[in-house]
Amino acid sequence: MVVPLISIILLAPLVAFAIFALSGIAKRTFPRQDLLSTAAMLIALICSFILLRDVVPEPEPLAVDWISIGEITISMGFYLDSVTVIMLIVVTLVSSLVHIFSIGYMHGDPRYPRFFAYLSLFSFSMLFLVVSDNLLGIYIGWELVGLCSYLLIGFWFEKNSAANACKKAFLTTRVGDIGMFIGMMMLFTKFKTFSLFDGAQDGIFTRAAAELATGDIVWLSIAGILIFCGAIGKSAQVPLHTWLPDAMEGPTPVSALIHAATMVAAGVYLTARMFPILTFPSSLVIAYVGGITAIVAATIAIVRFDIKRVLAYSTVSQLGYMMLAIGAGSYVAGLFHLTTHAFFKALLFLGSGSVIHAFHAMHSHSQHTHGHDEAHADDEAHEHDDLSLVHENLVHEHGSEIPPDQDMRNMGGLRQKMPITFITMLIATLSISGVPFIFSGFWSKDKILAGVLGRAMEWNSIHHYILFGLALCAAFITAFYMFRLIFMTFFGEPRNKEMHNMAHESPWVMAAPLIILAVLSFPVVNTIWFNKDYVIPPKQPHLHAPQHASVSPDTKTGDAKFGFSFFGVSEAQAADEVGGKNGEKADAAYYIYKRAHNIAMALSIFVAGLGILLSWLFYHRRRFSAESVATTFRPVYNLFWHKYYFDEFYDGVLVALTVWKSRLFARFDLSVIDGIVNGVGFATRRVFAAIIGYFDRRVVDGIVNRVAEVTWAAGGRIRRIQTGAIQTYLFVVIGGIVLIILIFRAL
Amino acid sequence: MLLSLMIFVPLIGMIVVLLLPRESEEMIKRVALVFTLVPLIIAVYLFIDYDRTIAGKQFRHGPVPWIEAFNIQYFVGIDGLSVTLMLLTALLGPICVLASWRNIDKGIKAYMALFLLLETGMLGFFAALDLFLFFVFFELTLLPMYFLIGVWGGPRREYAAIKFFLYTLFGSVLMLVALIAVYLKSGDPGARTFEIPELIRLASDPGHALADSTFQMWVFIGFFIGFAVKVPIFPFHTWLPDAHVEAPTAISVILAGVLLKMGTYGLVRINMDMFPEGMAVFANGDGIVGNSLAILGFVNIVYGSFCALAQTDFKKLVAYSSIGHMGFVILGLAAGNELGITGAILQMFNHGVISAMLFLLVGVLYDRAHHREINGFGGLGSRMPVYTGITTLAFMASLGLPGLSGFIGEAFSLIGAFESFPMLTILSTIGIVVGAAYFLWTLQRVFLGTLNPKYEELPEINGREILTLVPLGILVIVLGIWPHFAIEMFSESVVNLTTKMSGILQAGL
Amino acid sequence: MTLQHYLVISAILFSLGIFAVLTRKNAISILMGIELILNSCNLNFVAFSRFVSIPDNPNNIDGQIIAIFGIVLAAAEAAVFLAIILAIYREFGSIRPDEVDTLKG
Amino acid sequence: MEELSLKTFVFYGFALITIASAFAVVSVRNIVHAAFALMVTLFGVAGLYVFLQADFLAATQVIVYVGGILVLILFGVMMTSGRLEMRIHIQRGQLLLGGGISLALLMLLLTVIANTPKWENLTDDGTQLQPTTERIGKLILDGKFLLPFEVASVLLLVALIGAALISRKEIRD
Repeated sequence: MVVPLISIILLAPLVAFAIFALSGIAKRTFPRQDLLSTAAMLIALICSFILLRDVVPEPEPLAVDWISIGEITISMGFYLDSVTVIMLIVVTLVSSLVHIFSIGYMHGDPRYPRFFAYLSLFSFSMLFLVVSDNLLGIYIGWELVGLCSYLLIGFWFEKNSAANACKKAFLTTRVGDIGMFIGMMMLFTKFKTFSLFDGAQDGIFTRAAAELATGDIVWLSIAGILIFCGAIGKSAQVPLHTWLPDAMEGPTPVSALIHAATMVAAGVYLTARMFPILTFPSSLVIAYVGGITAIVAATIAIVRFDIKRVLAYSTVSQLGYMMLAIGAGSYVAGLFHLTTHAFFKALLFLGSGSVIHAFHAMHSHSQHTHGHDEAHADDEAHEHDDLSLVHENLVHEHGSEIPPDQDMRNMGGLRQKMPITFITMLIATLSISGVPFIFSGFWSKDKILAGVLGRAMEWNSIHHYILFGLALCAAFITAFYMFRLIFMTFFGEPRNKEMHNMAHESPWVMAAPLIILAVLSFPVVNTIWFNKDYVIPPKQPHLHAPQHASVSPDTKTGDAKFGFSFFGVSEAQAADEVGGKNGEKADAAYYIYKRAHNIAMALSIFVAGLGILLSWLFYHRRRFSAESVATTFRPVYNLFWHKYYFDEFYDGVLVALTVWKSRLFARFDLSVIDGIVNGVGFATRRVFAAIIGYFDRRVVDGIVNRVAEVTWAAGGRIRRIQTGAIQTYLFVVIGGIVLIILIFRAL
Repeated sequence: MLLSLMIFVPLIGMIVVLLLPRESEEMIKRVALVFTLVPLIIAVYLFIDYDRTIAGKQFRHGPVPWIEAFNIQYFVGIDGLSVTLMLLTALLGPICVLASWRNIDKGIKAYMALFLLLETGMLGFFAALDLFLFFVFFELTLLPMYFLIGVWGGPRREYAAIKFFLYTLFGSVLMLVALIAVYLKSGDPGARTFEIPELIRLASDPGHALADSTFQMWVFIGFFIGFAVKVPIFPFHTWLPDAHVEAPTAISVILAGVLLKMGTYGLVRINMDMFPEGMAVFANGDGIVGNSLAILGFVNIVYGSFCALAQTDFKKLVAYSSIGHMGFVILGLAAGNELGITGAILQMFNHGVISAMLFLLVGVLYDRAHHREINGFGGLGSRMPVYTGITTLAFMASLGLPGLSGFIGEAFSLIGAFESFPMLTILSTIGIVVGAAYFLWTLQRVFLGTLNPKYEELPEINGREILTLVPLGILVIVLGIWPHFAIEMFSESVVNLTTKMSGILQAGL
Repeated sequence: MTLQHYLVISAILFSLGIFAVLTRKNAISILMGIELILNSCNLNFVAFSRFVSIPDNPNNIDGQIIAIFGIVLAAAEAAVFLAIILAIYREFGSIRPDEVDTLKG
Repeated sequence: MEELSLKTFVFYGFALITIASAFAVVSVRNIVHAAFALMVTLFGVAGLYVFLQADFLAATQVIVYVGGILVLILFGVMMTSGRLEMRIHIQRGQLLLGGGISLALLMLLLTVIANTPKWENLTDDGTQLQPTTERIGKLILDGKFLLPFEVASVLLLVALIGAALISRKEIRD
């Protein structure tokens, strides 16, 4: 049953795309591409749910030989463990909902069918990536989703900003992919296979465990970090995160599907897949990159006004969270957060899409043009906006690129106008902010914090304490900026009356996916992650704790200090971290994690509350002025506003350097290499002549010229013999014969 | 016999074309099309009928004595590598005839006749089993190419054609010297031979004069420079951009698709197979000399890519990208292991297909807009969606997107090379990023953004042009998904080569 | 009458023919000179045929037959020559060979 | 020295006529006279053929040369000059040069004839040959000269057509 199901899941969207491509070649667009693609996705969704039944935690890969040359055999195949199936469901579910949402959102676009075809292609690629059992397969899916991302970001390619953004996205991720490719080359050279899992032959994990049992982990660490480079690019981690906010130039459903829920999470998925070969150094690098990303992106998000950019930076930040979890060894926590985040972030994006759509409708009425691509700043709209005053000079630099229908300074008070959007987005915001117990985000985030703190306490590692601090900070900032978004958009007085009046609730095709996703933002999927029979974190044979790490015996009684445990959850989670079953309290680590969990939960609830409170004070009650804070901490504010100057650095240094280098090479090619070639002729004629010019002219040229002159003169004379009179010729002929005979007789 | 028939059918076609009156242009084109389709059919048959399980030459014809005084024979036969490249040649034949259907405005008769002669030269080159015959076919391609560029080319056609001619001739002379040296060393007077399989056997026979490693090194250099000009390998590459820019579309396609492969094919067939000892000197990974082949590959990749990034002429960009892509072939060959050589050969074939597509696409645009300045376009994506789609496919294949054929060759070459030359390979990956950069940048400047008002009425790609592109597009996709159907053709030959190479390298250590 | 008699006659005829060909300023006179040359050749053939006996075939007359062919040749040559002269005369208005020098270098 | 028989006398007479008339051919200034002198030469040669026992050839010589070619020449004279007394111009220098070369050639030939031992003392034994006509006919039509004969006939045909084509008046469009 597994193979046919997986084939259907993969083929359905591929066929939908193929129909579009073939009809395009034939120059006849298939009429109902939207329904075709959506249906394909729904079929895949249903099949994914059926697959849930057949799955075991550690299956055999289903592989076929792809290439064999001599002794090298490269196989391609599927590996379907529980994590894969959960990913399949997440992808197909979000994708289906986005398809449905797009039917409403993209309605009337001139390239409406193409949009759905691209979505289908993306879904196929993403699913292929998820189910692949080997690095090469993952890489193929990896690049294909990159292509789809490119195509979809540049969907409205008439906008120069979109054209730039899609190129930037592709190239930035490519830089990371090269790292991943080098890592793959290292692994392949060592292990002669791309397969991760044991099938017909041993996979990388087994071989790595066998060959590196002696403890040479430096090499493996480098390979691990290189592979993680791919994830840095794709999941928009620092320093390659700059493409993701720009990617918001794409249509909003794309942002929801690709740049929030699925593709960017592929990096996390990849890192999780590589979990068994992560060593302590590579884990630490991953954790630090994740932690720094979480805090950097969150701080940038505070000062954005474009609703989509806020969400984009939020995504980057949350992805950092997941990376942090995996780097800290919390496999389940990272993937758990991936799934919960996929739902509530997709919801947030679709909600923002709903808002933009409402404004967009107004634009298309009032300006009769394609509404999404108004690049010019609507200055009048900003005039009465007190929040914008302080940024006025800055707005000209960066804010001016915000389309007015995405600018939060044009919004406000939308909660009566768009109740469904408001409520669903509020649920998602509560979830992402980590409001306790009834929202899924709380549980996953809590699990990450607990995992990091637990690792810190278990190993007594200063690194992990720092990481925990970063994560906690990020949690606080997240709660703050997310509620800032909600308050600015849905509460208060409408700041732009005209736009406000035109706003309306979205049609049901758009509202329904919002509602479904809102339901999924409650902890309905959590149970699967808590089922120890279902999700088994892989072992990390190469992860050796640092020397000083030890479990001190006195921590056994740790949980007495924080004597609360919510619904017994902390016990379950602690057991989860040490790999035991519910209720087993076998070793010291269990107590450490239990204690860590309690601390983490308390702290996370505290920071979330603090963040929301501050946000409320700043943006709803106006007790404090954001502007004055910004003015007071001007340098810090500037740093955030300019996104830590990453873009400036890349554009000003790296891109410029590359272009300069290419010009240099091209000029080198034209002037030097070609110059040498042309110069060979030139040299013999001129340069050589300058050196031995005299000789050349007098002797060589002289001989040549003399010969030519003699020939010329001789020709001039000899031609007179050619009188044209045949008798002359006869004279010569007969005289010649006589002469010759005479000569021969004389001899 | 079938093989000989395939080689000489275009020649018969040339004679038929020459017998037709100059005025009946449609007839000439149809005849040329038919006579290029016949080799294609035979090539497909050979491809299917080829026995993939053995490495030796198949479908032999000959040896038939030709010039008996020097023991020169007519002897043809193919292995998996040849048949793959012959299929490529035979496929590009009719495509190029179709691509020349409308845009050759003068002397169509001479053009088609020369083109058919060229095809015979190319097919014969890939099949020749006699070293002299091999050389004759190699040179046979030169003359038609010279005229095709020099007569039907762009404004600076004479310069380009002469440059191409002289460059190649320069390489040929060295090759000829090496060829004669090999002949003279092959045995006592009277027992000398030009037969390639026999020479390969002698060269690997320890104690034979041909197996001497110093001799092999010098002969290797001679042949290498001859082929390097064709490939082209830095610094012998500057004829390529000029020739491409000036040549008519179909000739660019042949030039990039097949002629460059003649260089790399020669490297595999002669330099690697016949002179493994010489090869080992330059690819044993020991010092500058031992790394020189890989360094050349690396320089080609990075240099070609960066040069391409700076171009504003569409065709020149594609030409420089060819230089970059051929670098992967050199790198893969230098690696000398299964994956490297397989990758190199795949890259040869794939580059033939992809660059052919790219040049055809440039030609389509040039026929409409009459210029190739990348910055002079803009926003064509909304005006010509199908054309944009196909171009995107070709670009993506060329920049090595997995799932399309370009990736496999590139990836395998790199992976193979990584084993032998890790640092150089890592540096070479810069080429991949830059490759993506110039293609995407071009895509943006030509197709994205707002539509240039000059081109609001630009007609969409027509059926004939699509017909030329579709077979190549299918190959790109099929080879990307299931490369094994090409790999299995030559995997046995590759294993042979690698066994030989690794034996020598081990002995050297 | 020895062979040498005939050969001397033939040689004289030949020289006279050559003289005519070289010196005459009229194409028809040249033609006559050529006829003289041809006759001298024919005479030679016949004379050799008569005097130089072939051992196993004393009655060999091959030389005569060659002479007949020579006459045939002469007839053909005369016809074509005159035709050419006529054509030249129409074109140049003269049959003086030194006036017909279009091929002058 | 041989005896001066009638036969010898007649032979020398023919030889003298032939040479003298040939000399006239190249020396007289009136072209029509030259033509007539040529006729005498041709008759003389025919007579020499008779001495060489070539009866058929002698007859052919008279019929073809005198009856055909000579008439053709006279036609040529008529058609090119329009009158029969066409003067022959001779330049002095050319005459001397041509005479010199011819004389040298003659001397050369005579030396060759005199100095070739093989040709010495081959006398006419006076044997009577059978009439040659039948043998010639057989050799030409049924012997080894069949192919040359056919080729010669084709040559004549070609010459005929060629002459007709060249000499006809060009039709200008």
